[in-house]
Amino acid sequence: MSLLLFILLPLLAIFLMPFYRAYLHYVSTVLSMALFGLALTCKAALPLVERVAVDLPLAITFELSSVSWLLVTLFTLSMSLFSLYHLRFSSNKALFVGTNMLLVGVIGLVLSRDIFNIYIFFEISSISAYLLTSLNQDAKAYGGAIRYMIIGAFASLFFLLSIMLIYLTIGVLDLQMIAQRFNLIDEQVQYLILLSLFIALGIKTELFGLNFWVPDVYQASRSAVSGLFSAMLSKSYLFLLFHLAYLLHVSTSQMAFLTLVAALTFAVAEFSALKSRETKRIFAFSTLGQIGLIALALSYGDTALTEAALFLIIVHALAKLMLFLALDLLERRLGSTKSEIFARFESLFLMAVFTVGALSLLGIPPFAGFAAKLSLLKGLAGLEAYGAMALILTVSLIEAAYLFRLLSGFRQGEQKMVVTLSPLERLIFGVMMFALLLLGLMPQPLLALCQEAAQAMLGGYHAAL
Amino acid sequence: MNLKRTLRVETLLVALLVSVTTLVLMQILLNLHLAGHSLGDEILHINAASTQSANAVTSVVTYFRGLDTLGEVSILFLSIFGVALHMPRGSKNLFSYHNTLLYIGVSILFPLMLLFGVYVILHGHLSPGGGFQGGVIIAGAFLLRFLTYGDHYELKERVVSLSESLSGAGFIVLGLLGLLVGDRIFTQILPLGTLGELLSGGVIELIYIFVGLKVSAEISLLAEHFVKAHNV
Amino acid sequence: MVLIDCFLMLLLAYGFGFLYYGLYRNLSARVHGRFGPSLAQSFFDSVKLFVKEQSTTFGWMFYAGPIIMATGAVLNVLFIPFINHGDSLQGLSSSANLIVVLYLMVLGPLGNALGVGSNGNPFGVMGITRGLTRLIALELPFYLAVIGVMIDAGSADFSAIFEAQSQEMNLLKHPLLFMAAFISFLGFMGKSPFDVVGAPQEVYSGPATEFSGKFFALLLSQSAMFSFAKLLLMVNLFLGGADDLGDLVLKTFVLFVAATFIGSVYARFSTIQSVEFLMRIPTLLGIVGLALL
Amino acid sequence: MLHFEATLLGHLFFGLSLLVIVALLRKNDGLWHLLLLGSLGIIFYASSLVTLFIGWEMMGWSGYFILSKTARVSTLQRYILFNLGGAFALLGAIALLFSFMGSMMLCDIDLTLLPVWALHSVSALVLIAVFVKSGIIGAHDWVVDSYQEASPLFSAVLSAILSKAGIYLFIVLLLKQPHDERVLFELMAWLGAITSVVATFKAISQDEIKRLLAYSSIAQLGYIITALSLMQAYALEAALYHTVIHTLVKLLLFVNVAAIMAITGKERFSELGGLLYRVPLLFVLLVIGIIALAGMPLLGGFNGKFLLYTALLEEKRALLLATVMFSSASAFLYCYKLVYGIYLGQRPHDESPLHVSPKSYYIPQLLSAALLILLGFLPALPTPLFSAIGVEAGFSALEFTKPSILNSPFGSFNGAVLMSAFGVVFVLILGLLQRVHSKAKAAQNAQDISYCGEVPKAGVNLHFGYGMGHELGRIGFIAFILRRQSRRFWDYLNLIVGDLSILLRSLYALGTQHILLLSLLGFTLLLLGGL
Amino acid sequence: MFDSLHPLITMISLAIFGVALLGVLVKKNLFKIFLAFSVAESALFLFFIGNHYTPGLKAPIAADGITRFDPAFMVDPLPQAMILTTIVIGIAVSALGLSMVIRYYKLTGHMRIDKMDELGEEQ
Repeated sequence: MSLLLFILLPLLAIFLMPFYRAYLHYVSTVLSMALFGLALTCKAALPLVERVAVDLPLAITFELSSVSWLLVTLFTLSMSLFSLYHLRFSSNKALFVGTNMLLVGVIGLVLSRDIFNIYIFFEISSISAYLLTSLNQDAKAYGGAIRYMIIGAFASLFFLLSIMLIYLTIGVLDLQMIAQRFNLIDEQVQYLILLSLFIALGIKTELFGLNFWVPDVYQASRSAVSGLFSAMLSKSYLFLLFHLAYLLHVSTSQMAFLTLVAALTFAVAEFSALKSRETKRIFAFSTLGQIGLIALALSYGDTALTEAALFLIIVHALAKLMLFLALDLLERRLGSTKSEIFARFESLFLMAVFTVGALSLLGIPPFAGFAAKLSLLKGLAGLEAYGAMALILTVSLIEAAYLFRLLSGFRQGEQKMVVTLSPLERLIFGVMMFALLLLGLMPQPLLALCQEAAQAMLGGYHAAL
Repeated sequence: MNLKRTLRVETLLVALLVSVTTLVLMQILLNLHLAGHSLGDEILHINAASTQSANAVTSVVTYFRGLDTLGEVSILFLSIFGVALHMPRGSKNLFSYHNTLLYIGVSILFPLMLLFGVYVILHGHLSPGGGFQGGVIIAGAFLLRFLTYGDHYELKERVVSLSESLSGAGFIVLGLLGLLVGDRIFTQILPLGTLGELLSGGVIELIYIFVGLKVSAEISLLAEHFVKAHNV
Repeated sequence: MVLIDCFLMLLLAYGFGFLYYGLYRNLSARVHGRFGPSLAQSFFDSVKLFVKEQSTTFGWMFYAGPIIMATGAVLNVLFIPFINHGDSLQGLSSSANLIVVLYLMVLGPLGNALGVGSNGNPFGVMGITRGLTRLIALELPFYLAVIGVMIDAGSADFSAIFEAQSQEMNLLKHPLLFMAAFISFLGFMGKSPFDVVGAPQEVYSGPATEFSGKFFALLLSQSAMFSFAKLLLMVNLFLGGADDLGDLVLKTFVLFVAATFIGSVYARFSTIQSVEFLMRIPTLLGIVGLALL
Repeated sequence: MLHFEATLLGHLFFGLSLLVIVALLRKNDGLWHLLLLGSLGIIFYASSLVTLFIGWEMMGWSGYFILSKTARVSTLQRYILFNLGGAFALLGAIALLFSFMGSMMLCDIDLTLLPVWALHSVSALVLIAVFVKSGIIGAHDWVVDSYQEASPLFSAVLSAILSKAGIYLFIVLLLKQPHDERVLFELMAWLGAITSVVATFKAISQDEIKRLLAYSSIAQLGYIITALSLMQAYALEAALYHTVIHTLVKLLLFVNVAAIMAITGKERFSELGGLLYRVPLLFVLLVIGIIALAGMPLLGGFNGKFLLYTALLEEKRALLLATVMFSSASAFLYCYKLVYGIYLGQRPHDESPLHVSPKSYYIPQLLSAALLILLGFLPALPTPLFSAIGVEAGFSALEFTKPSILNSPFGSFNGAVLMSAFGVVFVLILGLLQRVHSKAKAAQNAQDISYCGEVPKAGVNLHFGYGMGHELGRIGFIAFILRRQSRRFWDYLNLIVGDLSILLRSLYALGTQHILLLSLLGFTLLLLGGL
Repeated sequence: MFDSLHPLITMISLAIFGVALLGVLVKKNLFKIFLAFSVAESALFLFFIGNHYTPGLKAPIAADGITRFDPAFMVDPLPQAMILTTIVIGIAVSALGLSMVIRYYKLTGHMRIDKMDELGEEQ
């Protein structure tokens, strides 16, 4: 058993693509489910640490801590659902390569503990994201992809700069060792490194000030792909950003700055969605909002809040993936993603899917989003962060305004197109809805996992405060 | 030249910002205290023992940080895949002229370049060079053919994709074999040999062969796609 | 025993009611410089109407309306004690209190309103609406005064209210409250300037428009009793109640004469005027009175 | 996640819900209504704040989905935004409580431990939730439209049950807890009273039946809120009593109106009238309903008001009491308008034939009418229950002698005597009138009137239902009340937020290079700032 | 003036970096923007390698005779390996970007960054 299997197996599957060109969707499904199973079996052995080729300090370290296990499981699960959804469609090379590479990238991002190796996965995930964005091959898709690419290249410049500075001043690449010696270097350089990392990862994490490109990219991509971005890509960077922040023991004021940025991300994105008429953009804004919320929780560096944030990551990934997949279904049938389409179809099942997804996003019981929001608020209450609580509750109302505006579309419109779902689609969406409901009613098991993960993620950070 | 017209206010402002940024960066970076002791020094010390490769850079690329290289190869693959996707190979070559001198020159150069490419790949652990460099040289040979032969010449897709796929898979299998034979992934599973000989360095050479094969196939493909992007 | 008591009270109320009604018509005629009808004219009118052979009805609700109205008046009489002590002439007042009586006063008009509404005449309903609108304004100062009285007595029971006035009647204790209540009382009695509801002389309209024959007779009778009940209420609330029958006659008479004289010299307010007037001066008086409490 | 506990208060509220929802259960919406009932059960039996909140939200959105079958989008948006606003305020209060108590269980809450500012905040937040649910003026914007556009039977559920959840919430979170919050409660008392006045006048000026009923609901809840704010045993009894009565009354009235709407297809006073002799039973039931609604003696409706008045008297809140009594007196006008506009007066000329039999609507009405009469006869029947609830909430027990006598610190009355006296007198007078030797000639129809000596022609509609109450608009201060509309404020807010949204959205339409420029600018500024 | 060439290299590479950034920020042609990114990356490579080189040391390759690997006077091989990797990544990104630009040009007839308005609310 090796952690690298999570990376090598998809890569192998991609490289061997010429041998089963016509069956890529099956391969993708089997592979992602196998990886999901693999992830599940790893649970007993946590935490797993693996060094590639040689020993420290030279080796590239991979670590499957409770938190990265949680994320890897989430990513493989999301990928499984995504692949299952695409089983109905014909084998698509670009989709296969793009999504599996994305999986490799995001798994690498959360597993790797070597800054240069992280850069490699940073690029893998970025380039596969560019590729996925341009999948539709029309002017819109290329417009979005090019925009994405330019911004991504800018981010990678800063990431590169910070890696170079780290190696020049510290002389090591392993995160743990960097963290040990980080305080020894010149303060100005420390600050420059942190700032470059913030710019690079902030762009990728889609934080306020650096996230103005996100709705365009989501709009340019296929809905299902946007779902994958929302469920996997942004989440992995979120993890990375805060993992680094905790590891490098950023100062309290810097964390407060992150809190501010996160709050702005949340509020501005939710406000922006209010009047939008393009569903993909609305969901993109909602994703930004939720990321802001998660970042807000993480930026306190508190166990309870980190637990809530991790729970929210999982719940949001599931809900958003479900919403985007359902939107993809509609987009394929109705040929549009404007919010008017909600008035143009007839399907009780899809209506239920959208409703459950929206309610969960909003944090309305009995769905999982509520358990997340509740633990978040509990955590904030524990820290006496009343301002943040007020912000969350107020902005949630804005969120409710636009999500319910979407839902109210169901009952308008005259000529409705009957949309029937295949049994497999029903199964996928049914499972996701059930999961959201179950997690809402019985969040304790997952919360317990999240708590364990939160402790692993924070490491010694809290003690340092 | 009308300065007013060519230099807009916006440009000037951006230039101001960029120069401020650069100056601030410069101010910090000019006072950089470099690390006295870095990872590389340790690599140099254990290089002989663990790889028996004369080229320490090669041992880093293929052995110590083989995973990075695998990622890099994947990125290259991904990007070439994207290029192929966005610019499907047309039948028309951009350089469809006939030049006898070039034709004869390329006929002579092509095998030589191939040979040189293979040499560079195989001697990656002994001298500067390796899979990437050799692969690009080989691809350069094919580029020359595209420049010369016009519309008639095209790569055999099957061969290219198979070599690409198998070499990539080979790299990974080699890594996985480490798990089976040795104790961890990407470890040395072959005898190290003696420093300076062709058959030395353990897996390094094998990896570079795979990389070279992959890179040559991919870059050739890249060249072909750009050369024949005429009628997309 | 209670039944006899009740019967006596009803008899008294009926007699005094018509007597006062006749007096009212005489007195106001004198004020206006006329002679006016005989004292018993109203009583004769009602008897005549009772035996009238024919009357128009618009269905059972129309029939039931006056009955409910009369029932309300009778209940009012029964639940307001005539005498401020002892067991006689107390009726059913021990089973109720001031708040119940205040609300019972609206029950009759409601029944009437239903009856009036069940015919198609818009003027009847117009009268009802006027009445209800005026009621809104009438009640506010009256309630203020009543609340003052109840808070002063510490209870809504009549016995407690009498008790609180045993030394000094509320008229002297809380003159402002009395004034507020008295102005409302004028309206309740249908006296000028608040008599726009019935507008008996000038406009052929008002709640009673479509009632004829025995229905109108019933309305007249209940009106007489109801008026007496209102007088009684005012006496009980502000004049300390009656010590005996003579006192009762005296106090109600004084109050009645005062109301009649004031009513006779004022011109009629329109609905809006009366509401606005009532909302200002008596309400203010009541609030000041409460503040002084 | 879910913790339950059976309390008398819960039994009372859930019993009412059960009564209403079962009485109104129809086939097509059955599932949603059962979900609603389930969520109400969760609320009323919750023993932890989280459980309570879960029920609260479920109630909100299951109501939304029932409403969404008939209501317009703007109404739906209003419904859900107000309700979620209230719910989020509640969530805020819960989180705040948790931060001080460290527990989510209701039994662990001790408001005396809170610092002053937290007590104020918790109370204010809970009050927001309560006010929104009860539709206290300012937060009532969603109520009227929702009631109007809901299906008639669901309006009954909304008014009879859902609005009471706020009352329950208040009792559980603020009333049961000892604390010394006074300022907000003073405010609340006045808000309740003012709500009842304003809503009463608004109700009078409505032309749609259901809007009138909606405003009347708001007004009645105003009384309950005022009663609750007194924090005293009899006031609690008053509030609970009034809650019960209002539930029964609104069940009766809305079902009655639903029946009318079903058989005539019309829903405005200006289109209705003169139905008295076509559906006499409905008329009688409605009369019972409005007598109870107006709080006149004889029926149960008086009891709640009586208790409220005496409680206010006991607290010596004279002005508050006067305001409440004033509004209660004004309520007669809309009560009369309700019955007159539908059943009395002349029939409209374009009257369509009655096409549906109203029979299926009788059962809930008869049920609640019977209960109202029973409560009129035995006003103190539920007193032991209320007393026990009061004791549960930490108040002293209520005085109880026998079911027919309702006691209060400011006097008592005997409902049985009142009722019997009314019955006896009514029968006597009826007998008298029958004995009189005089015939009553039946008029031909409602048009057969002496109209200044002329009989109006067939085309002249003299129905007064539409205009009734309009003259109030000419009275200064009532016109002032009628002109005030919180809708304008919310619309303005909506506009502002929408503009802000579009402004902020333009950030996301920035060109690629501008985004980069901003990032670089941020980088440089932060770099300069941090050095 | 300087102990080593490091300051000079830093200054030059940062100057190049700045110019490249300027190109990224003000040039309207997509092709030029991608080129500017390449230049910026190269400037970073220059900075890194240049700063890492210590005068007097030689390449980490056993050249003469190749019998013995003597780490004493060799420079750190790691940055070179890193730069090698990064260069390849840079090529990959440029290739992909340029192919997209070409395709975009064929679809829309322009490649100006300020005219890219396919996305957004109103279409």
